[in-house]
Amino acid sequence: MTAVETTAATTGHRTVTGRLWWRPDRAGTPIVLALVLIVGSLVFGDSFASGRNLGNIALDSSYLLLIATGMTFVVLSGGIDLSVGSLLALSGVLTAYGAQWGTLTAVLLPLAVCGVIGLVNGLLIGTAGIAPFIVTLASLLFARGLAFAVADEGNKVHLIPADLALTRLGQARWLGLSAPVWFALVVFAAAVVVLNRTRFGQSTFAVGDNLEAAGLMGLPTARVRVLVYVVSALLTGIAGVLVAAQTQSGLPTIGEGRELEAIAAVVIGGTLLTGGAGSLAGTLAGVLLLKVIQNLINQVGTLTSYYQQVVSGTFLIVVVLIQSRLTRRRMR
Amino acid sequence: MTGTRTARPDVLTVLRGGGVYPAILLLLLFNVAFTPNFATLTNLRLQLVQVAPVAIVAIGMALVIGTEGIDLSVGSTMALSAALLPLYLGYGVWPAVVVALLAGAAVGIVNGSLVAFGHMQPIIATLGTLVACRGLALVLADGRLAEMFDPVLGTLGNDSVLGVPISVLLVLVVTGAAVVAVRRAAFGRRLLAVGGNRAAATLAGLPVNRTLVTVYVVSGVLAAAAGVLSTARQGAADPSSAGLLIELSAITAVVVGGTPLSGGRIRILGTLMGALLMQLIIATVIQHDLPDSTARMLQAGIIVAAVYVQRGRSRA
Amino acid sequence: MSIPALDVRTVSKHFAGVRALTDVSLELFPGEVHALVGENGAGKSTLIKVITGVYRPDDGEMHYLGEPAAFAHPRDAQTAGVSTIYQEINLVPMRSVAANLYLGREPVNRFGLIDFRRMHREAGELLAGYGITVDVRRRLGELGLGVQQMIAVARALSTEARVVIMDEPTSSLEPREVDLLLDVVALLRRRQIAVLYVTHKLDEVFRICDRVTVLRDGRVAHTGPVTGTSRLRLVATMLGRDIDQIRRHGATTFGDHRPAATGTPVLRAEGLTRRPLLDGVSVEVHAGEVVGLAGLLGSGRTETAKAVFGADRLDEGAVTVDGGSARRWNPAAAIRSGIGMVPEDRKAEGIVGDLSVRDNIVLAALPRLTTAGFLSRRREDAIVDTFVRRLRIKITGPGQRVRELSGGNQQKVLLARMLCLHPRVLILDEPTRGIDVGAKAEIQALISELATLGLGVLLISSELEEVVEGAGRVLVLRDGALVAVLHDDEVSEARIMREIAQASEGGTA
Amino acid sequence: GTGAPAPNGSAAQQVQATSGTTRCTPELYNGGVPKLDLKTATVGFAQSEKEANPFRITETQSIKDEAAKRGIKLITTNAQSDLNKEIADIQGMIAQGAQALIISPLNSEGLDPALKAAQDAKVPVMTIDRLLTTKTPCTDYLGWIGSDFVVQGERAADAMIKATGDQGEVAILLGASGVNVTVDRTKGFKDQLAAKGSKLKVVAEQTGDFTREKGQKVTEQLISANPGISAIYAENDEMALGAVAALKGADKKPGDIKIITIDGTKGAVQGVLDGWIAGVIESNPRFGPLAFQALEDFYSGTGVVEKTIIADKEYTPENAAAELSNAY
Ligand SMILES: Nc1ncnc2c1ncn2[C@@H]1O[C@H](COP(=O)(O)OP(=O)(O)OP(=O)(O)O)[C@@H](O)[C@H]1O
Ligand SMILES: Nc1ncnc2c1ncn2[C@@H]1O[C@H](COP(=O)(O)OP(=O)(O)OP(=O)(O)O)[C@@H](O)[C@H]1O
Ligand SMILES: [Mg+2]
Ligand SMILES: [Mg+2]
Repeated sequence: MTAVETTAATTGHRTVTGRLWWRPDRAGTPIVLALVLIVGSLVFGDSFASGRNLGNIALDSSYLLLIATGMTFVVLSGGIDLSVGSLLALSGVLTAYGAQWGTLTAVLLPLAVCGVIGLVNGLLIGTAGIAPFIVTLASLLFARGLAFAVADEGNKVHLIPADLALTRLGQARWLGLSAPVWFALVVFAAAVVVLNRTRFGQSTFAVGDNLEAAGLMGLPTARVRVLVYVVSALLTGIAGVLVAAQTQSGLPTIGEGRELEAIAAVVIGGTLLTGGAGSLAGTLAGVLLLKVIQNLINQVGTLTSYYQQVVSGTFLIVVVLIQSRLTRRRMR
Repeated sequence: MTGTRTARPDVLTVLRGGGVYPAILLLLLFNVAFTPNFATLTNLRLQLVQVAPVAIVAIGMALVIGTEGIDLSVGSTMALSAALLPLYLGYGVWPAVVVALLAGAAVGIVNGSLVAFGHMQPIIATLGTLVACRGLALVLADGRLAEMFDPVLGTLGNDSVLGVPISVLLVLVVTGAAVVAVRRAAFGRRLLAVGGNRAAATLAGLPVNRTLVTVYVVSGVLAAAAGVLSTARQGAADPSSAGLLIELSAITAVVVGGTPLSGGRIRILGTLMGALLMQLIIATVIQHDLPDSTARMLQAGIIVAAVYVQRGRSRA
Repeated sequence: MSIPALDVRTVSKHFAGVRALTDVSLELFPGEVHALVGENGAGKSTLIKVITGVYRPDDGEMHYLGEPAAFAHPRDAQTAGVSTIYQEINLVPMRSVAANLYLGREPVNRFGLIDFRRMHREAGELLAGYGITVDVRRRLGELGLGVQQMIAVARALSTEARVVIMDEPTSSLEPREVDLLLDVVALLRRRQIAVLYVTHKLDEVFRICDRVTVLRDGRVAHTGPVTGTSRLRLVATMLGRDIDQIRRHGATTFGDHRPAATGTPVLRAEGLTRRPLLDGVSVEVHAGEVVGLAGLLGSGRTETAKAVFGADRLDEGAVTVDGGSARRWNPAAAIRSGIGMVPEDRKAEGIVGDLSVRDNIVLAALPRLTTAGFLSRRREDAIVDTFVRRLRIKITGPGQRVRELSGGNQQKVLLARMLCLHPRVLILDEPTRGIDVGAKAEIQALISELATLGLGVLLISSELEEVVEGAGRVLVLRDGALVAVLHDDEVSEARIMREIAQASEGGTA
Repeated sequence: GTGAPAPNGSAAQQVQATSGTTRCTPELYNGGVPKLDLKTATVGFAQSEKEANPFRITETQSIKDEAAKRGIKLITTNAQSDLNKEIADIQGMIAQGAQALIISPLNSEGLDPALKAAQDAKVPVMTIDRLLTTKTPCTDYLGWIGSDFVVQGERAADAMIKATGDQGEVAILLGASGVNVTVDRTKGFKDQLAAKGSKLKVVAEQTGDFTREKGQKVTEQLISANPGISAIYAENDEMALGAVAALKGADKKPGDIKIITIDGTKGAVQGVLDGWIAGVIESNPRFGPLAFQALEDFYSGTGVVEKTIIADKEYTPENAAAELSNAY
C-alpha cells in the first residue's frame, strides 16, 4: 500500500499522452547489414554466399561477439574498456600454460586471472573514481606485459596437447558451425537476458545515463560500475580460451587493436559511447557488419592491402553516418 | 572581491594538479641515484629530443580533449605527413613541409566536420580516419620506407640553436602558444565552453561547429608537424611505423597531466609533464635493460599511481 | 511531543573555502510538515544531502527514529525510510518513465527476472493517481520538466517512508500541479509521516507547513511554528534585514510602468511552426514592453522561446528584428541582432559548470571583448564587476567555478551573461525558478527597470501572478498554438486560467 | 630502397640444404588431393607482414615475378601482421577458388583454422619463411622453404667476434617480442658466443620492434647509459640503420661501434661500404623460384622434401662493393 494510490486526484486531469512514432533506433544497423549481405551475394556470388565462407565469417565473428558483448555493458555504463585486446592474448597464453595440468586449469586459470584484472579495473574506476579510459589503458599495458612474462618474453610458446578435452571441444562442429560460434551465441543470449531482464542490467543503463542521479536514486552505482568491467574481462577471457583451443597454442602477440574493433562494433550497433542507451542486438548486428565488410573487402582480390585499409576506414565512417542518420537520436 | 584566482595559479595549485609532478620527481631522483651517466647534459637533451613529437601531438590532443573529444588519428596523420615529404621534396624542403602540414589540416577538417556537422562520436570518427589515413599513407609511399638526404631537413631534425635542439624549441613554441590560447584568447574560452557544455555554448551564440573543426585542424597540423620532425630526425620516411600507437601515449600524457577526459578543462603544462613522465619511464626501462614484459607492467603501474593521486579532482 | 523522526544536531559542513553549514540543528516530528527556507546558497540543499548520506558532515550527529544514525549512501537512507526528492530533477532521462519510477526495485517474477508487464501497469496506475496519463514506456527525457518533476515526486512517494524530504518540488510546476502536490503533502501528514519541505514560495509555507526553520549563511536563524509568524517577519529573517527595510507592493516587485505597445515592434516572429510541438505561433515585442507567455506544462512556451531565439530548427516561420532578418537564424544571429535568452534548464543549457563566474558572464560577449583574437582581461573584469554588484551575485571571487554556486546565483550569472550584451529584447524562460524571495524580488524589479529603459521582454513563468503583474500583454498557448492574446485590463489570473481551462476542455480531458 | 629487385636466379643454385626423407606427392598429401596442371591453376599467396621493409617487398615481388614467368594466375593477400587477418585471408583465397597456396606464416603457431580450411577444401599449402614448428609436413602442409634463423644468429656471432677481435660490450637490438625470428636469432647469437668461449659481454637486450625508428631511439638511450658499448648486434637491417642514425647523432665515427646485422638490404650493404656496418648476414627472401618449383615437383610426382634451406650470403667489407648490386 503506497501513499499515493489513494490520492485518486480528481483535480485537473491532464493528458500527456506520447505520440509513439516509429523509431528505427534498433533497425538502422540490421538494415545496413542486410543491404551489404545482398550486395555481397550479388557481386561475389558463391565465393561469398557459400556455406563455407559464411561459416568462416561466423567463426571469425564469434570471438569479436564475445568481446563486444562485454564491451556493450561497459559502454552502456558510460565507460570504455581498452584492455580487451591484451586480455585476449593473456587469456590465450594462460589457457595454453594451464593446459599442462588438464582442461580444468586451462579454463579456470585464464578466467580467474581475467576476472581479477577486470575487478581491479572496476575498483579503480567505480570506487577510486579514475577515468575508465586511463585505467583500462594501463591494464592494456599490464595484461600484455603479463602475457609476455608468462610466455618467457615470447621465447616459449605454450602449446595445448591435441588430445586434451579442451582441444576437441574447441575444434568441434555442431550443425555445421564451429564450437566457438555456439559458445558465443549461448553467452550472448545469457547476456541479453541479464541486460534486459535483471536489476543489474537496468542499473547499467541508469548509471551510464546519469551517474549522479542513479546514485541519488539509491542504486549501488559503484557495484554496477565494478561489475561491468568484470563481465567484460570474463567474456574476453572466454574468447581467449576459445581462440587458444582453436589454435592449440597461446600467443602473446594476438589481439592488438581488438579493443578498437569491439568499440566500433558496439557503436555501429547504435549504442551511445556516452552510455545509457543502446542494445545487445545492435552489437550483434555491428559485429556481423564489420566482419562481413572485412570479408567482402578481402574478396576483392585486386585491392592491395593498403587500399583495403583506406576502404575499411572510409566504410566505418560511412556506416556510422548512415546508422546515425537512420537513428536520428538526439544527442546531448 | 578577492582578486583573480584563475589568472596566475600559484605553485601549490599547480602541484596539486596531479600526481605527475611527484612522479617525475621520484623517477628523476631514482635515475640520478641509480642510473649511470643519467645526470648528464647530453642525456637530458636526448630525452627532450625524443619526447618532442609525442609532446607536440599531446598538446593538440589536450585541446581536442578539452572539447570533450578525442583524436585517435594523430598517429596516422604523422604517417601521412611522413609519406608526403619525400614525394614533394623535389620542390624544396619548405614546400614539402607545407604540403605535409596541409595534409594534417585536411585530416583535421574531415575529423572536425564529422564531429561537428555529422554529429559523430569523436572516437569513432577518428578511428575511421586512423585506419583510412594509415592506408592512404602506405598507398602514397607504396608501403616503402624512403630515405632522404636533404641537408635542410637534416638540420631541422638534428641541429640546435644556442644549444637547444630545434625540435625542443618547437615544443616550447607550441606549448607557449597553447597556454596563451587557452588562457588569453577567445578561441580557448570558446573551446572550454564547448567542451564544458555544448548546449550552453550554442545558446550563448558561440560558433560551436567552427570551434570544433578548428580544434581538430590544430590537432591534425600539430600531428603532421610531429611527423615532419620525427622523419627529419630519422632521415627516412617510414609510413608504416611512423606514429604507430602514438595516440595512446598522447592521451595518456594528457590525462596523467591532469586534464579530465570529460572536457571543459585543459592543463597544457601538465600535458607537457605527462609526456615527459612517459619518456622518463621509457628511458629508465631501457637504460636499466628491463625486459619488455616488465617494462609494460611498470608503465601501467606508474600511470595508475600518478592518476590515482589526482583522482576526485577530475571527477568533481 | 513524541520523539522526533529525525533529529539533526549541530551539523557542520564546509566545501573548499566555503562554510555551507555551521552548527545546524533541526528536529522533524512525525506528522509535521516542516518548512526549510532561506536565501539561495543558505545551505538548504547541503543540509538535505548531509542528512541523506550524499555528503559526510564535518561535525555533528543525527538521530533517526530515536537511534543514532549516519547514512553512508543515499541508498541507505532510502532503505531506512527516508525518501528524498532532490533539487533539480535527478532521474535518468534516456530510460522509460516506468523504469525511472521503479529503478532499483523493479518487480520480478519467480525466476528473478524483471516483470515489465506488471511494472508498466503499476507505473501507469501510480501516475494516474497524480492525474498524469502518460505512456510509461516513453523516454523520460522527451517529457517536459514539469512532468518529470511529478514523476520524481511519484517515485519518492511510492516507497514506504517515515520521512519525506522535498527540495523545491514545485519549482517547475504550474498551479494545478502545485495544488495536487500540496494535497499529497497533506495526506502524508495525516499518515504521520514527517515531511521536510524546502521552498522559495512563501505561499506554500503558509498553506501547508506547521513549523518553519530559516537558514541564513549556513546557520539556523529561526525555528518556530508557522502560525503566528508573519510573512514579512519570515522574509526579514531570511534576508537578515529589518522589517522596515522590506517594502512591498502586491506579491511581486514589478514596477507599475506598463507602456502601451505602440509603433512598430522590435521583434516580430511569425508563424513559427515546428511539428508537432509548435503550430504557427506569432509573437511581437515592442521596446519597453513586457510580454507574458502563459500555458500549461508542455504547451509550447519553451519551444516558442527557443524558436524565436533560433535555437531549434523550424519547419516554417520567420523572425525579424527591426524589419530585417538574418540569412541564417540561429542563436549567434539572434544575439547579434540584439536578442538575448535565458534558458529554462539552467544546468543543461545555461551554465558551463567548470568555468569561472567571470568566464560564464562574458561568454556571449566574447566577440565584443576580443581584439585580434585576444581577450581584454581589464574589460572583462569591468563587466563582471558591474554585474556582480548590480545583481548582487554571491561569490567568493570572479574566479570561482560556477558549479559551486547556489541555483539562484547561477541564475543571476545567466542573467548577467545576457544583460552585458545590452540586448533590445530579452527572452526569459522561468527566470525566477528556484530563486529565493530576495533574489526573486531583485530580478522582478530589474525586469521592470530594464523595461522602463526601453528593453523588450518576453517573459515565461509558471507562476501566474508573475505573468499577471509583470506583463502588459499575455499570450496564452495551448498544444503549441496561440489561443488568446490578452491586453492590459484583460490580464488577470482568473482570465488566464479561464483561457487555459477552455483550452483543455476543448482538448483531451 | 627503390630499384628493381635482384634477379631471382635459378632455383637450384639457391638451395643451401634439404632435409627429410619422404617426398610429398598428391597421393600422400593429407589423404590425397586432386592432381592439377599447375599452368592452368590458381595459386594464392598469403603475405604475413606489411610490405614496409625490403625483405617483405622482395619476398612478395619474387613470388609475383615467378608466377608471371610461369604464366600462373596468382592472387595475393597481406595480413598486416594480424594473425586473425591472415587466417581470414587464407580462408578468403580458398573461397575465391585458389587451388594451391603459398603462405608466409605470421607465426609458427596459430594458423590452425586456416590450415583446417585448406584441408577441408583439399588445397595443398606450401610454406615459406617461417616454419610451422608443431605441424606435420605432408599432412598439415606440403613442405617448407626458408632460412635457418638460428644459424643466421650463429653466423652473426661469428662475424661479431671477427669484427671486434672478440672483446668489448655488445648491445642486442631485439626484433619484435614474441616472434620466433627474434627468438631464434637471439638464441643462435648467444649460444654461439658461449660455444666459442667468446669474451664479448652482452650488456643490453632491448627490443627495437624491427623498425628503424625504434632502433634509433633505443640505441640512443643505450649508448647514453653505457658509453662502453663497442658493438651492436641488430636482428634486422632496419634497426641497424636506425642505430647508424643514432651513432651519427652522437658524433661517433664509422667503425667506432661495430654493427652486425641480418637481412642483406641495399641500405645495409651500402652501410658496410661506408664503414658504419661491420657485416651483414643475408636472409634471402627470394622464395619465388623455389616455391613454384616445389609446387611443380609436387604435382609432377617428383615430390617435395620436408625442408629446404635457402642459401644466405654474407656481406663483409671485403665483398660489399662487388655484391652491392645483388642486395635487395
Ligand atoms: N559541491 C560543492 N562544492 C563547493 N561549494 C558548494 C558545493 N555545494 C554547495 N556549495 C556551496 O554551499 C553553499 C550552500 O549551497 P546549497 O546548495 O546548500 O544552497 P541552497 O540553500 O540549497 O540554495 P538554493 O536555494 O539556491 O538551492 C553555497 O554557498 C554553495 O556555493
Ligand atoms: N503532452 C506532451 N506530449 C508530447 N511531448 C510533450 C508533452 N508535454 C511536454 N512534452 C515535451 O516536453 C517539452 C516541453 O515543452 P515546452 O518546454 O515547449 O513546454 P512548456 O510550456 O515550456 O512547458 P514546461 O513548463 O514543461 O517547460 C517539449 O519539448 C515536448 O517534447
Ligand atoms: Mg538548494
Ligand atoms: Mg518551459
